[in-house]
This record gives sequence, C-alpha cells and structure tokens, in this order.
Amino acid sequence: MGAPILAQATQIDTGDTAWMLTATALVLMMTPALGLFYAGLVRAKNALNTFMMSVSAIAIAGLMWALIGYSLAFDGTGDLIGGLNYVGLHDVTFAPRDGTTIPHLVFFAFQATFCIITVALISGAVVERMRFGPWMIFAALWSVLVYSVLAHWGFGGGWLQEGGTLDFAGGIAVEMASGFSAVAAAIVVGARKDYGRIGLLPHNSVLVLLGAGLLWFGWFGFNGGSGFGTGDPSVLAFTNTLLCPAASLFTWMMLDLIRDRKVTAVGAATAIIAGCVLITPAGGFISPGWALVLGVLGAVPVYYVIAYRPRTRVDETLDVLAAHGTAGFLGILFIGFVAQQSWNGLSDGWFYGHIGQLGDQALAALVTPLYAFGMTFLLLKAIGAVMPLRGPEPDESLGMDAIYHGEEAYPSGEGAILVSPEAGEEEPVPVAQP
Amino acid sequence: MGAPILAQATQIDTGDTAWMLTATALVLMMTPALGLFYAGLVRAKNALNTFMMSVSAIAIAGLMWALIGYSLAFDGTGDLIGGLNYVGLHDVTFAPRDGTTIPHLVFFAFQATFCIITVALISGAVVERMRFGPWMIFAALWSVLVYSVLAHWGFGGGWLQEGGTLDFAGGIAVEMASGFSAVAAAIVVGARKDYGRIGLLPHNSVLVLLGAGLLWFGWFGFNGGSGFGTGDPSVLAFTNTLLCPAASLFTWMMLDLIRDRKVTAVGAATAIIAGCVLITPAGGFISPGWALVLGVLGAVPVYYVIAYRPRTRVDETLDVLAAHGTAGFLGILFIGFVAQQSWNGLSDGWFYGHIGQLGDQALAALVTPLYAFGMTFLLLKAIGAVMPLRGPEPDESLGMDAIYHGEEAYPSGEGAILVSPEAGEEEPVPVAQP
Amino acid sequence: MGAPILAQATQIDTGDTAWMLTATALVLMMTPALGLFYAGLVRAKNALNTFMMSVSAIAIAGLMWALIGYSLAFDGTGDLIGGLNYVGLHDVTFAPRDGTTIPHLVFFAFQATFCIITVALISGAVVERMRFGPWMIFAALWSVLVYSVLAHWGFGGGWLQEGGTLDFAGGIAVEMASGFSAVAAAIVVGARKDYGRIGLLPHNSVLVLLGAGLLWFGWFGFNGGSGFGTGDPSVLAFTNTLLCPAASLFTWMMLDLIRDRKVTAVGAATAIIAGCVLITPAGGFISPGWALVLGVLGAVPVYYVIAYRPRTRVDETLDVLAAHGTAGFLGILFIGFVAQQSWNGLSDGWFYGHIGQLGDQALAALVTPLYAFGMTFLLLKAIGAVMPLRGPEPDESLGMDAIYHGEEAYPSGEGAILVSPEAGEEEPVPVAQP
Amino acid sequence: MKLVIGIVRPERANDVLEALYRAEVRGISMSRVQGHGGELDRVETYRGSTVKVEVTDKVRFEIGVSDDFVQPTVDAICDGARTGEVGDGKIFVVPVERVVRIRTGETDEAAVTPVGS
Amino acid sequence: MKLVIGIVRPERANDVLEALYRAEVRGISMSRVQGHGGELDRVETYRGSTVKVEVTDKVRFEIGVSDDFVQPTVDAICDGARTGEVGDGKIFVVPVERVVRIRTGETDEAAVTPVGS
Amino acid sequence: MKLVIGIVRPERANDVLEALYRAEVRGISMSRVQGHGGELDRVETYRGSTVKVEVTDKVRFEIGVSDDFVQPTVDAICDGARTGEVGDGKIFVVPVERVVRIRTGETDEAAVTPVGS
Ligand SMILES: Nc1ncnc2c1ncn2[C@@H]1O[C@H](COP(=O)(O)OP(=O)(O)O)[C@@H](O)[C@H]1O
Ligand SMILES: Nc1ncnc2c1ncn2[C@@H]1O[C@H](COP(=O)(O)OP(=O)(O)O)[C@@H](O)[C@H]1O
Ligand SMILES: Nc1ncnc2c1ncn2[C@@H]1O[C@H](COP(=O)(O)OP(=O)(O)O)[C@@H](O)[C@H]1O
Repeated sequence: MGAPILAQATQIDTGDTAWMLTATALVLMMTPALGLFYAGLVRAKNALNTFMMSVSAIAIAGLMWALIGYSLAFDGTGDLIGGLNYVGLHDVTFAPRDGTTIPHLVFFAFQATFCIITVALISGAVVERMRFGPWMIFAALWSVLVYSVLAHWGFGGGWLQEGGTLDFAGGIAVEMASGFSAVAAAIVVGARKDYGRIGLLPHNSVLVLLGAGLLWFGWFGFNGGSGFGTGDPSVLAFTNTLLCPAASLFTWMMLDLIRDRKVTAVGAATAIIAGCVLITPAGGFISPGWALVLGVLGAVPVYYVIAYRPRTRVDETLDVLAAHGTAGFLGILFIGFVAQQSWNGLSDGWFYGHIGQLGDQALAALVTPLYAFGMTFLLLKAIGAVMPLRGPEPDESLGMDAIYHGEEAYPSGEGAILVSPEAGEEEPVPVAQP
Repeated sequence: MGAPILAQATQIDTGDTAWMLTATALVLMMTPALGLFYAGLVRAKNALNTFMMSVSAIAIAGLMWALIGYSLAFDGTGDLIGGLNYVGLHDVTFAPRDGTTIPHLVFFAFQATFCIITVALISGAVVERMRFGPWMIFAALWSVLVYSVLAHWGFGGGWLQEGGTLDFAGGIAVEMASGFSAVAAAIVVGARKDYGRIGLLPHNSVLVLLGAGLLWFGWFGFNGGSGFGTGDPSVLAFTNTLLCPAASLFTWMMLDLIRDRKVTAVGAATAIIAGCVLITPAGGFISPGWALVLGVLGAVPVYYVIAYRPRTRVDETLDVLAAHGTAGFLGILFIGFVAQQSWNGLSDGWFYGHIGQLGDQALAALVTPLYAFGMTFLLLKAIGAVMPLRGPEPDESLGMDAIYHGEEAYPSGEGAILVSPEAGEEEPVPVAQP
Repeated sequence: MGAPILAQATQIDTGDTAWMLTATALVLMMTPALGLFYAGLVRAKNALNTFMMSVSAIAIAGLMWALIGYSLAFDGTGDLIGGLNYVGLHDVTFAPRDGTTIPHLVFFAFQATFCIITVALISGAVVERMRFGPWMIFAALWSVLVYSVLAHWGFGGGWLQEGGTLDFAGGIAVEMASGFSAVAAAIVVGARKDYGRIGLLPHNSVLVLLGAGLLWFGWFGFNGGSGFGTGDPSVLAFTNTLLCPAASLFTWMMLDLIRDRKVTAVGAATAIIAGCVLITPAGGFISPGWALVLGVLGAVPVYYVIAYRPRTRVDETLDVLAAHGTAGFLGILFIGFVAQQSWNGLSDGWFYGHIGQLGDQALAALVTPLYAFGMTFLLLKAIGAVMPLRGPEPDESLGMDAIYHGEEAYPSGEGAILVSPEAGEEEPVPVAQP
Repeated sequence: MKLVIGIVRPERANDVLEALYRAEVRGISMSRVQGHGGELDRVETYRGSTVKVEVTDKVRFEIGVSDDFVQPTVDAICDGARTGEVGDGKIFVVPVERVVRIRTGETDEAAVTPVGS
Repeated sequence: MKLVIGIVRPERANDVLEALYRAEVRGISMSRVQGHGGELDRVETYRGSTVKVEVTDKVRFEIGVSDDFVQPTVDAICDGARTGEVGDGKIFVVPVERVVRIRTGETDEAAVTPVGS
Repeated sequence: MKLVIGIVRPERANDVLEALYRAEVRGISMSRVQGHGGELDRVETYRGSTVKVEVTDKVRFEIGVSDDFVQPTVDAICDGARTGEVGDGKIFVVPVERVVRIRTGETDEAAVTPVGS
C-alpha cells in the first residue's frame, strides 16, 4: 500500500516479519469480529445467518484470493489489472516481496485478510432477507471482479497509485468499495418485508460493543501493518489508529447528547468503526494532530448519513455506506488537504503547498464509487437472473437461521424432538426448505 | 502539527518495536474487555450503561491524555509533576523515546492505553446508578488530576521512582489508584436503592468469564510491554504474567471448595484478574518462583476482602478495591521482600539483603491510597455540587440503559412502535429523560 | 529461586522473541476461547461448568507444567521421558533455549500454553455430567502422565522425534492425544442420562462461532510460533494456517449443502477447528498448495465421523475425537505423503521419493492413540475407584452449574432471596450439595 | 369481567397493540410463548443430531376487560393478527371473578379503568 | 370448552408433547416459567453475596380443548410429566367461554379442531 | 379452587414471594411478561430508527389456591407489590374446575396442599 519502496529488497528483517505475522492474524480475526458485530445488530432469528455471511466469506474470498485474486491485484504494474504469474500461489515463497523486508508468503497472507473482510462488509446491506446460496456466489465473483481490480488500482501498482493517489490501508479497495457496493446490493435485493413498518431492533447490543472493540483491536494490524513492517509509516498509522477513533467516538457521543440527551451504545460502536475507517486511507500520511481533527470532523457527516438513511426506501440495513463508504471517501479526500511530507516522506497536501495531491485524491474518490456501485449492481442483477436472490415472505417471518441454516441461535430445546439419525437422512419437511 | 525531529533510525530496534506495537494493541483491547467483564456482572437493564462507562473512557481519557496528561506524566523529571513540552503531542515523533529503542509515538500510544483502562476500572464502583453525564466529566478530570500525577510519581521520573520505589507496570498509578478511588467514588455516589435488600446478580456470567480471559490475554501486553521491548525485564514480566494468575486462580478455587464445596465461575474470573494485578507491579523484578508464591498467597487476602465487603454499607459494586486496590498494594509490598538483583539487574529486596527496598515500597503503598482516595473524594464532591450524581429512584428501577442511553441491551422488538423519523426528532416523552 | 545463568544476549533475536511473546499470548487466549466455544455448545444450565473445565485447566495444568511437566517433556533427549533438571523451573532463565534464538523462559511459557489447552480439550467429552472435583484431579494427572510423555516423544527429543517422525505443532501430543483420550473418558464416565432420548442442543451458537473465530486467531500463534521465531518454517506454517482452514470450511459448507441444502453455523465453526487441527502437524512441512488440498480432503472424514458418532452409544459429547483425534491423525499421515524438502529443508514425503517418511508418520499415528486411550482409560478408572465420577441423576436435571458451582449462567434475580452474609456462612441446604 | 388470552404471530404483535390502542383497550400484558398447531414442522441439525422442531414462536396477550369490552378486544386482536395463513393463532375468553388494581386496591370495573379516564 | 394449564419439568416437556400428540391434541402453547413448590431451595453465591434460590425452571403448557378432550389431555400431561419425585408439577383446568381461531374467525369447537381434520 | 394471576414490578417480585411465604402459600409459578398500562412510554433510538416503547417489564405470578386462600393470597401480593406509583400492576382471580398434582394424581384440595403439611 502507500509505503515507500525500500532499498535492499532482498533482506528479511525479523522484527518487521514479527509485526506482520501479528498484523495478519489481527486482520483475520476482524472478520469473525465483524460477524459478531453484525449478528448483534439483527434480530435473534437471523443472528446465525448474519454471522455466517461473514464466516463464509473467509472460505470463499480466501480461496478465490489464493487461486486468482492475489495475482490479478499484485502481480506487476499493469494499469488496469495485474498479471497471472501468481495464480495458484505460483512463485509466492519465502523470498521477500519486492519493496518489503518480509517474506512474500506473509505479504500474500496479509493481503488475503483484506480481501476477506471487504467481502464480509458488504453483507451488512442485505442481511435478514438475502438467500445464502446467491450470497456465496456473489462473494466469490465480487472478490475478483471488484476487489482485486480496485486493490490493483489503489495499491497494487495500478493507474490510481501510479497517478499519485495516496491510500495507506484501503480507503479505495476496502472502504469505498464495500460502502458503495452495499448500496447497489440493497437496491437490487430490495428491502425487508417489514422495513419501515415495524421497528427492527438489534437483538444484542452487548455483542455489538464487543464486536466493535475487537474490530478496533484488529484495526491496529490493519492500518499498522500496511507499512509492511515497523518503520515510520507503520508507527504513524498505528498511533493514528488510536487517536482518530477516540476523537470520532467523542464527537459521536456529543452529537448524541445534543440530539436527545442520550449517548447510545450502538452509536458508540458505530463511531469506533467510523473512526477506524476515516484513518484507514490516511493513517501513514498525516500527522497525529490532523488525525485527531479528522476524527472530530469526519464523524459528523457519517452521523447524519446514518440518521437520514432510514428515511429513504433503501434498506441498506447495517449502514455500510455511512460507516465505510462515506468515512472512506472523507479519509481519502482529507489526505489531499493535510498530507505532510515531513511525516510521510512522500508528499504534501494542499495545506502544505501541493494542491495537486487533492486532485489525485478526488479522482479516486470519484472513480471508486462509480466502479463499485456499477459492477455490484450488474453482478447481482446477473445472479438474480439465474436464481432468486430472496425467499418467499413467510420465510422472512420464520427467520433466515431456520430456513437457510436449519438452526436457531438460541434453541430452548423444548419442542425439539430427536429424530433417529437414520430418520435424519430423510428429506426435511416442506416448510424447512430454502 | 509541525515537522517532527528527524528519526534516528539507528537507535530503534525493529524487534522491540514489533513487540511494543503488539503490546499497545493488546492493552487497548483490554478496555472493551473490561466493559464486557463489568457488563456481565450487572443486571441486564444496566448492561449497556456499564459497558459504555468503559467505552466512553477510551474517548475521554484518550483525548485528555493526548492533549495534556501525557506531558504532565512523562515530560521531564520534576518531583511532583512533569512539564508541558509534550502538550498536544508536541515533539512526540518517530525519534526513540529517551532510554528506549522504540519510537516516541509508540511509547506515547502504549502509555495512553494505561490511562484509559485505569479510568474505566473505577466505573466498577458506581455502576447501576451513577448518571452518565457526571461520569464523563469525572473521567476527564480524574485522568489528569489523579492518573497523570501518580503515573509521574511512579514511573514518569517523579519522587517515588527517584526515591527508589519499584513499580514495573502500574501498581501505583493503575491498580492502587483505581482501587482506592473506587472506594471514594462508592461512598460519594452512595449505594444502589436495593443494595442489601434483594440479591443483585450478574446477568451473564459467561460474558464475565470471556471478559476475564480477554483481560488476561491483554495483560501479557500490559506487563510484558512495560519493559518497552523484548529484553530480560519484559521476558520475565511476561512469563510471570502466566505463572502468577495461574497460581492465584488455583488458590481461589481451593478457597471456594473449602467455603462450601463449590468452585464459582465468577470467583475464578475474579481470581484471574487478581493474579494479573498482583504481578503487575512486581512482574519484572521477582523470579518466576516468587511469582508463583505471590499468586498463591496474594489471592487469600483479596478473597476475604471480597467476601467481607458486601457486609458493609459501602456498595463498591464490582469490588475494584479488592481486585485492584488490595492486590496492587500486596504486589507493591511483595517486591520489597523478594526482589532479586540477579533477576532484575536493579535491586534486591529484604530477603536478599536490602531491607531499604521494603521501605521504598511501603512509602508508595501508603501515599498512593491516600492521594487517590482523597482526590477522588474531593473531585466527586465538587462535581456533585454542580450537578446531581444520580437520578431519581424510579430511574434505577427502569434501568440505566433506558434512561441514559435510550436503548435496551436485549430488546425483543414487541411493543416497540416505529416512530416516523420526523417524529423521531420530537422531544422524548418525560419518563425517558435523564 | 537462585540466580539465573547469565543471559547470552548475543544469541537472542529481538524479532524472533517479539513474535514468540505474541504467539504465547495468543495460545494462552485459546483456552478461554475454547471454554466459550464449548459453553455455547451445551445447554444453558451447564454453560458455566463447561467453561470452568477449561478455565480450571489453566491453573491446574499450568502449575503441574511449571513444577514437573515441562522438565519431563523438554529436559534432555531420553527415549521415553525427559529428565528432572528443569523441575520447579530450575535453570529456566534468560539464556536462549538450545537451538532457538529466544529466551528459555519464553520457550517454557509457550510450551505451557500447549499443555493447558490440550487438557482443556478433553473436557468436551465429559461435559454436562462429570463431577468437577474428579475433573480437576484428572486434569492434574493427565497433564503429566499423558501430555508430558507424548510431548517428549513428539517434539521433546523422544523416540518418535529421534526416529524421524515429523510433527510441527502437536498432531501427536495435542490433537491425537486429546481426541483419543476423549473417547476413553466418554466411555468411562458414561453417557448423559437423556442422551439419545431427547435432543440436547447448543444453547448459544453465536458464542460457538465467536469461540471458533478466536480459536483460529489463536492458532496463528499456535502453529506460527512452533518454528520458535520468524524463520521460514514459522512463515510457512503461519500461511498454511490461513489456507487449510479456509479450504476445510469450504468443503464443509458444500457437504452441508449436499446433505440437506443447509449450511449450518455449528458445522462451520467445527470446520474451522478441523482445518486448524489438520494443518497443526503439517504446517511447517508441506507447501501452501498441499495445505489447500489437505483442507479440502481432510474435512470429509471428519464430517462423517461427526455425523456417525451420535448413532453410537458413546456420548463423546462435543466430538473431540472427530475434530482433534481424526483430524490430527490425518494431518500426521498427510505429511508422509507430501512433505517437501524444498519447502521444509528437512525431508520429503512419499510423493517426493522418500516413502520412509510415511512409515515414520504411520508409527506415530498408531502408537499415540493407543497410549492416549489406554492411559486415560486406566487413569479415570483409578480415579473412579476412589470417588464417584458423576453425581445422582436429579443433579443432571438441575444442571451442573447449580450443583458444582452454586451459580447460574443467566440468573433472572427473581426468586433469589438475599441471605444475610452471616447466614451465608451456614451449610448450604441438602439439594445444593455436590 | 373477562380475561382475553390471545396467541398471535410475533411479527403481528405490534399491529395487535395498535389495534387494541384504537379500541381503547389500555391494560395489556404480553409474553413470548412457543406454539404448536397446524403449522408444518421443521427439521434442524446440530452436528450429528437431527431434531424435528414442532413449535414456532408466538406472542401471548393477556388482557383483563369488563364484559362489554370483550367483543371490541377480540375484534382488535383479530384485526391486528390475521394474515390468513395457517398459524395465525387463537383467542380464549376466560371468566374472571375478581380484579384488583394493586396500587389502589380498587377492584373489578374500577380496576381496569385506566388512570385518568 | 376448557383451558388446560399444565406446569411440568423442562426435561419432560418433550415427553408431554409426544403424549399429547398421541392423544391427538393438536393445538398447544408452551412457555418457560419458574416455579416454587415442595422442592428444596438451593444456595448460590456470587462473589460476596449469597442468595437462597426458591424457584426452579418449569415449562408451562396452555391447551384449549373441547370438554370431552379434557380428560385425555390431563392424562397425557400426567403420563409425559410424571417422575414420582417432588417437583413434577400441577395441572389446572379453567373454564373457557369462547374460543376464536384468528385466521378464520371460527369460534368454539370449530376453532380448536385442527386444520385438515 | 381458584387461579390467582398477579402482575407486578420485577423489583417487587421477591417481596411478593416473601409475603406469599408468610401467608403460607406454597405453590407458585412465575414468569417474565411485558406490560402496557398507565405507565408513560419511553423513546429509544437505534442508529437511525426511533421507536416508542409502550411496554415495561413485569413479573406474572400464577397461583392455584383453594377458595379460602384467595383473600390471603391477594392481600399478600398487594402487600409485596404495592409502591403507590402507577405501574404496580393487577390481580385477576379466575375460577378453576380441577387441579391435579402430577406426581400423585391427587386432585383439587389435596393437590394444592404442599408436601409434608
Ligand atoms: N388449542 C390450543 N390451545 C392453545 N394454543 C393453541 C391452540 N391452538 C392453537 N394454538 C396456538 O395458536 C398457534 C397457531 O395455531 P394454528 O392452529 O397453527 O393456526 P390456525 O389457528 O391458523 O390453524 C399455535 O402455534 C399455538 O401457539
Ligand atoms: N398452587 C400452585 N400454583 C401454581 N403453580 C404451582 C402450584 N403448586 C405447584 N406449582 C408448580 O408446580 C411445580 C412443582 O410443584 P411441587 O409442589 O413442588 O411438586 P409436587 O406437585 O410434586 O409436590 C412448582 O415448581 C410450581 O411451578
Ligand atoms: N387490564 C389488564 N390486563 C392485563 N394486564 C394488565 C391490565 N392492566 C394492567 N395490566 C398490567 O399491569 C401493569 C401495570 O398496570 P397500570 O395500569 O400501568 O398500573 P396501575 O394498575 O398502577 O394503574 C401493566 O404494565 C400491565 O402489565
């Protein structure tokens, strides 16, 4: 990602490798944490389905990444797309990844975790009604058609990066990509049947807070690892990942207080995510002071997007657009204003005399949403043409868990009659079928 | 936000930095983990409020620390208080923090997480009844008036440290400070209305065990990182953080068995915390063997303080005094007996011929409780003079979550009528107001 | 607690040490995560007891390891058992562990976490009915009589390792040992009274998914740390720990779909564990490509063992045999086929011309189950001869939490009358006794 | 005085509440129940064990009303709860001999007249 | 028409369901309750505070039946729920004045006759 | 024989239990319910959606007693549950035609006489 190319590319540093192993594990952990965060935000009857949309992304996006996605994103510096040299992990070995001091295998694994969580993020837009089968197919295709492409553009050596756009840890391929894809997904899949008619409340906000806490924890690896070592960019991004979310959390609590004298817990959890997203693209490029400012100011638009969205007919259920799309957009632009070469060693922003940087940032902030929204829209339309994206209405009343997973999150056991395993092999009775 | 001093990369060790980045992330994670631990220990209707007291500390104490607290604690070696050179993160850059091999930014971030969790710890004394507004104000002021001062005394170069008191990872500023402040807070805020009248039970002990597990996990960064690298002190403290809590957990289970032949889960969770606290001050100073002894012996007084406290009229709800104040006190003193220069390279304790060390430890064990209790008492009295610290009794029946956060942790959805967003802007109805 | 041998700091690598500290903390965290995973899989009335079986293992196995187990496993290269030089942590100091670049203390701590979780794993076979007292005694004895012995054989310099058997991170001492011991334990302790009569369902599958996610997170330390640094073996094992579970998760979801068009969440959680176990022995020895194959193929037998087991009379409740025994067995054998010297620098498997390796692996896969099953069977029979392993039937209806821990996981508070602390000292009433 | 017990679909519970509100029925208690009726069973699998689940979630209303309020209450529940699909639920009307308002000790009619009306 | 209310042990709930099934009782609602009866109390301790727990978990069945189904229903519950130990529970039979099937508006006998029969 | 149904505040549930104990009422079943009555609504906000919550948590007692125990039982509930604030709850007394003690099959009076007394 945005880290400057280092000399002596052939030497592996044990300290850098140690940190990157940790960072990779942290980011992998973020996907179950996201599943938990999302699961807490939906109704109990859909908790497992929501969690499983994230969990399944680990398998599906993970495998697609290893087989083809990584190569398309990170092989060579083609303008629009990478090469095929790394297909099936070919040539991904112990030797250092060019421009880093860590083994190529570690670089690959670190990048894999990014692809995985980005796919998982989108699920927030379609929970509580999308069928699980189409979701899995969508996840597989999206990870290549959208993620790999944008990852190549943003930090795989593609045209945006070459053109000078700065994106430290994924404002383009992760945050804006998931956020604007989420809107397209919500539109194509459509709203839940009771959306806007009755209150559809989070069934467990304690899990939401825990999930947010674990996500923040993981984000230190996400941003702090995007310098691919322990050098200045990583250190700066790491520290900013503490400061910016703290600031956005503070702002959010104040906005809540102003609205109706109540500081909401779900809001606080959202603010933490928003703060982490805001600093994701900018982490290694702006000073700690500006990171605080970004947290304080950036939380405001996100807050109002979240407050406004439910008044629309777009049931973008868990507000991926607000928390990731909007915040990622703001973070990318903010770099253009306040980047400091004295901190990042690369480039200044407008406030420090280099207005061109703002142009480079604006370009990415314009192109990415268009590509993500468009491709996702077409992709889901295509899948929808082959198979229904959602089930019949009564299924929604019963809940996704029972219908698509044959489970309940919290079974009481009463009324559940054990079927002799042999009988277990029988066809399930009609109502139970997806 | 000026340019940083040029980084003297030669002084920075990538391995030490790698570990300190990890340690910092681990300690930041401890605060949500603490929120979870505390939330499980209260009734369901107060779960979010309890969790939010910890979460809000991240924002409030975190910002206060960056703006002023860090400078007061760690700038220079004034006897009573540090300087103002680091105010607003001025001069906190990539250059190594003096006396360490890690960037100053990382040192700052690591210390920030300590300030944050210390503030959060105190909330255990006032959960289930204190109003959220005064809590936030208290958190902001306490983090500077008490934490920064004691941090300076204990390991910022202040008079206790200069005088020879040994405190590896915060027996003074973190454990004793929070524990004795908790008593003052419980006294000033007063007991819950049903305290001593009906049983007020933890609503989810599974979360309590999970929280304790995550706290232990984080504590490896807390103690293991307090050597600011991967050197002998860190390694010793890290290993002792495995041994001492294991020993105190064992003792606690035995004491439970003796009491009434039952090993309680909440007790086990408490024992883990107690063990981590016991070793916090001593981690890098005593041998692994003595760490085991500390765990075995130290758990006993803590156990009986917890058993006795509810018989008093002081509703120090989640026993911060016992788990942190008492255990921290014991840990600080224990150093005076069994510190070994052969292990810590610094000083021996009484058993190894240097009785003076015990004096230095006793001094800290005497002064810290007095300062923490006194300042907290005055601070809360002052805040209480300006605004009520708690709401009317019926609010307590309804629960803090509904009153101060406008949420429930586990809403069923039935009986919750969706208000058209416009209407959402209306004033909430009377009963709902804080 | 004498003075340590002088540290030969020159041989210690800060990067390797940094990673091993992280890895150790990660593996310690796995035991509470396992407790959570297991607790979610049982009924609510046994959730705390199940969790506590894992938590208690930290104290019991942890202390046994420090006092005697570590020495028996890792002191010297005796064929069958190690020496006593390290008893009570004697000679375990800052000096590097022979053959590594990390302090001996860290090596000890890392190994301790392995012993702990292995003991905890077995509890899955006997949850919901075994008395807690005998469990604690079993844990203490098993950790020495079975774990230490097999750890010595497998990677402590014992006859299997010397004979050429490859086991990277514990296919022998951890996975097969716990899996086959679990069967013996289930047989000796016997089935739950309602087993096979009514459905005994997981009470909280969200916790199961979270537990699995945290376990995977920890497993990066478990496998990635088993190279004792940041070198090629660690890097390979780390990356394979991402790929193999992703592949097995994918396979499992497909098998579920084939069975009855439903992808179960509990199944997905199980698949993650199975994938981590499959790669545990093989992690540092096989190529990433083969790791994917192992994940895809290895999941199949595990899937069918889990589907078949409940049709037997053996109430091996949480299927430790399937997830750990079977998967560990397959992983150990797989090495014999596809190990590649070009990746592991040590030895080739059959497919690469060295069929002898398969023999060495088969030997371990034969001997370990026999020893683990036999010793566990005898051990529990012996304990059972001294004290009853389970309580009277009505206790099982009431639940282990109330009987052996005097707590409920989710108390409502209604109907719980506060007893004046004095009265609290009274003998509990009959029904409440273990 | 009668006690009207209505068992309805969870997702209709709020509609029932609103219907009752319009019918000026003020005092209501509700709780979650699990129901078995004409609905089809479903099969669930947890690892190796397969179970047939014969119950579905429902919400139970319990409403004490004076006799002339029985019909409006029953109608309100039906209005709010009916979907026409199997599983809509049942209403039972049970005689009540006495009603007491705990706060005041008032009994019968008085006890079910909401405060302020 | 009667409403049969049965309070039984949780672990017997499925046996009761099966017994009711055999007795051809089709419409059933059940819920978790906590009961206090002849069972012995237990003592629980949470950190420093000790409580005496006077209740145990039970499952409450609520079944609306036509008069001639009362006896079979009561018998079925007893069959399924009886262990002979203190704590087996109680059955209450309450008169019902009216039953309505929400889906169709049918009342009384018709309302409790399951679909298709 | 009567069934006394009492709906009270959760925080008073234990006081009610003790009052019933003193009144020598031994058999009791209780459960959580959500109640709507004269209490004021509250507003809750979850991200962008605001809801008006019209129910508050209550505890429902269900007590089968012989006729001459009705008055003591009602009094006990009132004693334990009354705070004088709106929201204290209601008591309903419903006729019971039959009571069965599952363990023994005893019916009516005998069935509600606690073991040992
Ligand atoms: N006789 C009954 N007694 C108690 N509850 C009943 C009875 N019949 C139905 N119910 C409740 O009503 C719900 C729906 O009833 P069902 O017969 O399936 O629908 P419908 O009335 O549309 O045929 C059931 O799940 C159960 O909770
Ligand atoms: N009079 C009653 N009213 C309501 N519920 C009762 C009554 N008596 C018993 N119960 C319920 O039945 C359960 C078992 O009753 P108990 O008297 O202990 O058993 P047994 O009927 O075998 O003597 C109690 O826990 C309670 O839930
Ligand atoms: N007519 C009724 N039917 C059923 N439950 C009722 C009825 N009236 C009140 N309740 C229950 O009693 C609780 C308190 O009633 P409310 O009228 O608010 O208090 P008060 O009786 O003091 O005026 C309500 O929340 C509800 O659970």
